[in-house]
Amino acid sequence: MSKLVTCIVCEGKIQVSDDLLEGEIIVCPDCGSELEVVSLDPLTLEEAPEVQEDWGE
Amino acid sequence: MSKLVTCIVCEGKIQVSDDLLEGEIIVCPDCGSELEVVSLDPLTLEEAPEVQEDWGE
Amino acid sequence: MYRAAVWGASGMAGGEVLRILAQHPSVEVACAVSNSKKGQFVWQVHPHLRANFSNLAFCNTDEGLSTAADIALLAVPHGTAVPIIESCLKKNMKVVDLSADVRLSSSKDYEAWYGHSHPNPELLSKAIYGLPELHRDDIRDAVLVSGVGCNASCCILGLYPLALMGLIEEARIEVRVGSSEAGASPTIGSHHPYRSRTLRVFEPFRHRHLAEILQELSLKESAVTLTMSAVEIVRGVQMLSHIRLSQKMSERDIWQIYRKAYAGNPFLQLCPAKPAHLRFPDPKLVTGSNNAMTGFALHEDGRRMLVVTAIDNLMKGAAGTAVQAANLMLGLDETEGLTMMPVYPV
Amino acid sequence: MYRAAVWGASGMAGGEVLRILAQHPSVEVACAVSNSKKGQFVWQVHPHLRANFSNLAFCNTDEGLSTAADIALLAVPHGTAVPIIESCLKKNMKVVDLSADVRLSSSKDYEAWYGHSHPNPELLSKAIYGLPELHRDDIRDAVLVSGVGCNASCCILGLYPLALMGLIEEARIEVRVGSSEAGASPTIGSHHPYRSRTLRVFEPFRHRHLAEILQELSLKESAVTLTMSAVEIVRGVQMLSHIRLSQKMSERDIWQIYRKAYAGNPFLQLCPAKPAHLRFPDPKLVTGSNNAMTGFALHEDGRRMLVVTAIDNLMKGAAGTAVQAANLMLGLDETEGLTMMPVYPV
Amino acid sequence: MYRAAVWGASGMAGGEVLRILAQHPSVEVACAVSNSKKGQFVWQVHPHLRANFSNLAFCNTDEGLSTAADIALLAVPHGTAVPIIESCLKKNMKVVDLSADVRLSSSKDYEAWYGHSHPNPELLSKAIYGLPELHRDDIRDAVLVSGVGCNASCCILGLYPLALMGLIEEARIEVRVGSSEAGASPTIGSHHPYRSRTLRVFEPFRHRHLAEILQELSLKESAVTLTMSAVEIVRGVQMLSHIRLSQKMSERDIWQIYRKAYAGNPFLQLCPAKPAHLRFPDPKLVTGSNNAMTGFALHEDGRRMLVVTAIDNLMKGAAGTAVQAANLMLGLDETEGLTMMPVYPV
Amino acid sequence: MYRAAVWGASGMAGGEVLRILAQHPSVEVACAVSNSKKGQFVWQVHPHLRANFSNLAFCNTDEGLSTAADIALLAVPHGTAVPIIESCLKKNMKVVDLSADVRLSSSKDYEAWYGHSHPNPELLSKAIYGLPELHRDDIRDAVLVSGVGCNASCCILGLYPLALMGLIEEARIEVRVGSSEAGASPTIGSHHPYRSRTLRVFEPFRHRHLAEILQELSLKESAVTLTMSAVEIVRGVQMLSHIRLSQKMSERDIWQIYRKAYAGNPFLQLCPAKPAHLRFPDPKLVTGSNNAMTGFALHEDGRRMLVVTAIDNLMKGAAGTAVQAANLMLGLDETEGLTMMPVYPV
Ligand SMILES: NC(=O)c1ccc[n+]([C@@H]2O[C@H](COP(=O)([O-])OP(=O)(O)OC[C@H]3O[C@@H](n4cnc5c(N)ncnc54)[C@H](OP(=O)(O)O)[C@@H]3O)[C@@H](O)[C@H]2O)c1
Ligand SMILES: NC(=O)c1ccc[n+]([C@@H]2O[C@H](COP(=O)([O-])OP(=O)(O)OC[C@H]3O[C@@H](n4cnc5c(N)ncnc54)[C@H](OP(=O)(O)O)[C@@H]3O)[C@@H](O)[C@H]2O)c1
Ligand SMILES: NC(=O)c1ccc[n+]([C@@H]2O[C@H](COP(=O)([O-])OP(=O)(O)OC[C@H]3O[C@@H](n4cnc5c(N)ncnc54)[C@H](OP(=O)(O)O)[C@@H]3O)[C@@H](O)[C@H]2O)c1
Ligand SMILES: NC(=O)c1ccc[n+]([C@@H]2O[C@H](COP(=O)([O-])OP(=O)(O)OC[C@H]3O[C@@H](n4cnc5c(N)ncnc54)[C@H](OP(=O)(O)O)[C@@H]3O)[C@@H](O)[C@H]2O)c1
Ligand SMILES: [Zn+2]
Ligand SMILES: [Zn+2]
Repeated sequence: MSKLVTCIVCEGKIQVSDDLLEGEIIVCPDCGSELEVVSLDPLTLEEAPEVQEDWGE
Repeated sequence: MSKLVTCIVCEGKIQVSDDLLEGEIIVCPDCGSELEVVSLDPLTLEEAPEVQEDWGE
Repeated sequence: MYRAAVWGASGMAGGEVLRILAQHPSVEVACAVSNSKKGQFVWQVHPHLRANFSNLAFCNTDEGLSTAADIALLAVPHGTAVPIIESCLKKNMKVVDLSADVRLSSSKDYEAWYGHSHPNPELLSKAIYGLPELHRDDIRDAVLVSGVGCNASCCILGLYPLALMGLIEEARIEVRVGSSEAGASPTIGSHHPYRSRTLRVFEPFRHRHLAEILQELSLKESAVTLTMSAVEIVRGVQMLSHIRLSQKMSERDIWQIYRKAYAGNPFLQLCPAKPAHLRFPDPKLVTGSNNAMTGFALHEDGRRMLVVTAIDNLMKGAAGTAVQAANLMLGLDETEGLTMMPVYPV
Repeated sequence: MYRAAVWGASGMAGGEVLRILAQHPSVEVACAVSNSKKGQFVWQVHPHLRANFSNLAFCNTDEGLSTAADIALLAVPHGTAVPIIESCLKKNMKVVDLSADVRLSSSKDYEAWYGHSHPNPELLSKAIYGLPELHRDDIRDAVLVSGVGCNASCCILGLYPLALMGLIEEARIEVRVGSSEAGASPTIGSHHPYRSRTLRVFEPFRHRHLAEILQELSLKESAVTLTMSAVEIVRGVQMLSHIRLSQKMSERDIWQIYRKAYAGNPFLQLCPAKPAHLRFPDPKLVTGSNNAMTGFALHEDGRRMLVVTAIDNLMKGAAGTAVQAANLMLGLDETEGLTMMPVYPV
Repeated sequence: MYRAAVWGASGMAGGEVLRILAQHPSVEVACAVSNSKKGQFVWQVHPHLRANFSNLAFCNTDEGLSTAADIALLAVPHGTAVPIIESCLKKNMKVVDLSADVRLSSSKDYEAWYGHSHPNPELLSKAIYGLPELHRDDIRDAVLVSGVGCNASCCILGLYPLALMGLIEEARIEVRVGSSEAGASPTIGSHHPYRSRTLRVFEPFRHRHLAEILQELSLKESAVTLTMSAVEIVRGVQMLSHIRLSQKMSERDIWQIYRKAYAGNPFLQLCPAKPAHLRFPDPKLVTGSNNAMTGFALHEDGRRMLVVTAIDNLMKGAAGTAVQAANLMLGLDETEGLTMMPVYPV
Repeated sequence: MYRAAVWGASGMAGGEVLRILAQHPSVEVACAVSNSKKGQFVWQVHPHLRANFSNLAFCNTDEGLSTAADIALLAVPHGTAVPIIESCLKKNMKVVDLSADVRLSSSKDYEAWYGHSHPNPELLSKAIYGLPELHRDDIRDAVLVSGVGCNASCCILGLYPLALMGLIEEARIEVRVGSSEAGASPTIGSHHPYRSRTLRVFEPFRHRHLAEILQELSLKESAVTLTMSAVEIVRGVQMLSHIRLSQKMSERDIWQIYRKAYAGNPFLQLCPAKPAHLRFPDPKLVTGSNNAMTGFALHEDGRRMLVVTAIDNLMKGAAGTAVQAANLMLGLDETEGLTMMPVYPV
């Protein structure tokens, strides 16, 4: 019910469910990048723009 | 090789060796008081004056 | 392995529940509920837990309610726990509610202290106040146990030996608290430039936790004031109680009273009287542990007394005591998962 | 320009005297005495003063005594001031002694609190307790004035309005202190890993400063306890006094009493009752200034009262009050050189 | 007496402008503008200013614009200053704008660093970068002066002597900042439990203030990285610059270069090389003052160098420098109102 | 149950060894050696350990040497370990020496960095540098293992993946340290008023720990500077390394390099790249645990890189790593007794 995809930032393995949807955002548990599924066939990921909480100064 | 004596401050039990000496200082592990053995027969303890490290202000 | 559902898992107390359960030998996390963080990994909110929960994500209320679990630990804000308690009980989960929703046994008291009537007073009569040191046996048999107020538990643990003997004629209680007590959400009062190194006296005479203290110690409000100050620590509560005893006592008597009351309570520790700098406990000494330390001094007049107690508010004052209660409810040894050493100095 | 000899100039309070005099419009530093640092530049010990005293070096006792000056400010340890006082008076200098050597007017009290008889009891009858708020006129005419205990002055300033009216039946005083109070020499208790973030209760019922408090407020010891805690600040003293009033009062009455007592005292400030978070003063609000802030709350029973006062121990609690007294002794305006703003937040 | 309108008066930098003006001998506060606090007394937001501004209330934008004033000091957020500048200039007020709105002289640079085109590029060519140490004469004649980035001013003051000589081949700059830098509004990052004792590296290579640094030091971005860390202080900025010099230098040379560059700048101080613990400045040494301290060490290879500079971000990094510029614009002595001593230790 | 003799047991690192062993499943404390505290209970010096060692008293050197033990852990000052090592080895105890006495393998290096020749160079060739992440197999077979410098281990753990690949052309290393690093004895530098909130740059270019770093990473001194700063924490070391890579790299490459190097090392953790505020590790996240966290960022030019590593100096930087090595030497699982969770926030 789940498969592995490779993170485009760190090449870590991401477990995703089989019913992945186009436009879905997945998070790489290794590097934390948010990746958008821009196409399913072939599976293509893009880094999603980051929405930041205010941790700077 | 050890016996129990009763602390005069807190009534806690203090384990002391059998060869306790007059003038010896023992410390109660419960209340921390330093007790001087002022006589052995009968066993008589007195609170020893405290030497303080500098923890106040 | 028992399974625990953790509610309010994105919060300060909820994070501490997770920190404990990460190494609990007999209880594992069934789900971590947070509506605002749903879908995020737990480590995105609690980065110190990443090695332990690398793939656990927060779920929302619906998912939480449909996850099988033996017990639910609710670390949600006061006033929001009752519906969750009701749902969990219906699903035959046991519940420990860290909020104040079921701490008072009298609905009249609840109304007096919280300013509105209780939404489900039946729960109040069913719930046990979750301090094992006072209600160990009742907790073992309970399905619903309240958590404890962090300030309240500090005060109760320090004073119950005297209260049991009817010795408290008057108590002027000072409580000093760290910033984690107020939870994970920023406010103007928690803003670092203002909160840092503050000595902020924010309640002169009373605080909601006083209700629990009076209930558990069987004291009258007219005999007690509770002054609260925020100080420069993150974790930690310290109580200083200036007591007027109802009768003249000797130091030896007081030792016996505390020793007897604390016997058999694995997390309660009495401070030595000497050396003097160790007589009163500093919260620094219990950081990260489930310990509660108490020290006292009796005035030479035999009637005035100072009692000081220190706990880590997130542990013995919240998550630690909650897990301790959960252990009892699940038939486990009370200390399971709670024997971590204090970290000192820090 | 008057000339002031600063003794104990390498210490914590002495450094603060120098910081004040660096910008005093009418008083300049004649010499800075330190035997252990003799010959070193003042800025090697007090690097923050480098721009102001780029070439001033510490001198030793002999050099200090042979330097012409109008007034001597002694920031030397308790027990070492008397011979210096004697020498300075002989040379017709006026003297403000920050130590505790001449704070008590009764040699009997001195012996009781300090454990040995006073080496020169005549000085005790000559010296004025150097709190201008209580002894302004006497200070103007004095040649010998004591400084104030930092904890004592905080307590006295907060309580004298009530004491003057005979309203204090009982006072349980909590004092919280910063680390600069203990001076410039390291001890195990001031070692950062242990001192940092401590909540160290180091005196349960009394402290030497209590002698001054009782003397200045005309209170009996049986009515007062003084509990001392070290907390995570460097500068600052905060007093919380839990008072039992001798008669029922209204809030309005208390306002009048404080307002009247504080009138004409340029450094005393009353806190507003609202907003609630400003009711009690935080030492953060007076850091670096000579201000003393006081706030209070009256319990609804009209008998219990909480008074809170905050000062900067090095300023109003030591060097600031000493210079204020020196100003009066030299016929200057009391506030000269002392109007610096508090630095907040810091 | 000149009159200054203070905008953003409820904020962190605005509060510091008020703290300075409270004792400025030649400039008084005409109005304190805050829309969100309009009608409240200034001391309700800045309780440390109560004795100085007991009756001053915040006014709103309209009231601010209709209050007569010689100069306006704007401590408003980046992106909101331009319309206020325009209105004030139209009313013939001079303006010092502490925000970043007119710090860059090139509109192209502005667009590159701030991500959108500047709303009024004419202002950029009119405005002088408000660091008197670099642009004293231009500021005297200006009607519009920018304030300085706190991190930027710390870096520029520490490095301009080397930059003027073309000596900086590469600079790896570390900046450590206190929590007051981020202003008066709480965020998750300023929440005390998380902000307290943090060592939070929040920018690895650049920060918007780098734009000002490059502009003022005439450096290329490829030669400079700027790493930012939040540390446990409230006030203070410290720069550590690891420099690769473009040619081999001797320590003597460096001393001459700094001495010459700093001459005539009343707030710039060079640290001694010995004793070693005073070689590099700690922000602790400048707290509450307008001082900037710089120390350096040259590696034995003559090419590697460490330069450290410390300021109080609210003073020399914001309000202090702004008032210094205002003094120049009003024809006053540059140091008026700015000679307060640092408070140390604190 | 194995038995460990703890030397320097009254000190900061020795106390942490005891804190770990208090709950170690397979190793117990045979004796706690301290000459200055001989006869005192361990809890009089380490009050947080009272519940665990209620009756254990310190013994002196002679008693220590005559106590049977499987392994000795020496937390004694640099320069005092060699004779203890010799005696223990003679008695067939294994030894882990936390001091710097046997960290360098070359006696020439030792002389260069420590300024005098080594008293027993044979020990240097026998001893293994006690970082399991680099020398796991050798440690398993060793009878003598050195502990690690706290700063050194932080730097080595953060950089060895790059060093192994020969990627470090230049490293400018910043290390920030807490006050517990300097041990349990007060000094003027550790005096709270001065140490508190300091940003004290105490070494511009090198520090003795650099010797270990160069040795373990096979780097040349000319390529590395090490700048040391004391900051306001008690526990914790943080390294920031500004690296110039010897060749252009992609972020993906760096991930692979670190992932591969860290695989199989139970205490090493890589930070996520996102969210940005978690990219670089704060020592707050590892307090009280044996974890080492590393995060990095690669500049867009592919040559500049920032690596940040955080550890608790008393755990992974001293006692934790020492026990980890001892576990290996005793044939135990490397992680035994070392899996305690970090305490966060604190
Ligand atoms: N902090 C302490 O020291 C301490 C001590 C003793 C007891 N407690 C008790 O523990 C509880 C939590 O305190 P805290 O300090 O951890 O607060 P907190 O940090 O603010 O956390 C509150 C948690 O509750 C969740 N929550 C908020 N609104 C909710 C709602 N309407 N329904 C369900 N969940 C909701 C939040 O998550 P989402 O918004 O993401 O859902 C968050 O996870 C409180 O009842 C407090 O009295 C705290
Ligand atoms: N710190 C406060 O908040 C505070 C507040 C109120 C009052 N005070 C009083 O101010 C005085 C100084 O306190 P401190 O905190 O500044 O202490 P400190 O930092 O220890 O300084 C003591 C000073 O006295 C000098 N000194 C030591 N022994 C001396 C001797 N036998 N004769 C002459 N000078 C000697 C020392 O200089 P050398 O050894 O170099 O000569 C040093 O300059 C004390 O009496 C204290 O009670 C302090
Ligand atoms: N903090 C520092 O260390 C520092 C250093 C150098 C420069 N600065 C600069 O100083 C400025 C203020 O910074 P701060 O730290 O003081 O921030 P702050 O504490 O957040 O204060 C901002 C002030 O601006 C006002 N304000 C907000 N939105 C406004 C708007 N749209 N129009 C007019 N006024 C508005 C606020 O008042 P109301 O919302 O009540 O109107 C508040 O008084 C910034 O531009 C900053 O870059 C600050
Ligand atoms: N603190 C850290 O973060 C850290 C990190 C890594 C490594 N280390 C290393 O661990 C060792 C101890 O450091 P520490 O910070 O714990 O120092 P510490 O707090 O000063 O403790 C030193 C200990 O050594 C004992 N000692 C002193 N002189 C001795 C002698 N001549 N012979 C035998 N024992 C002696 C002391 O006890 P008695 O005087 O009572 O006998 C004390 O227990 C040092 O070698 C240090 O480099 C420390
Ligand atoms: Zn990834
Ligand atoms: Zn006892």
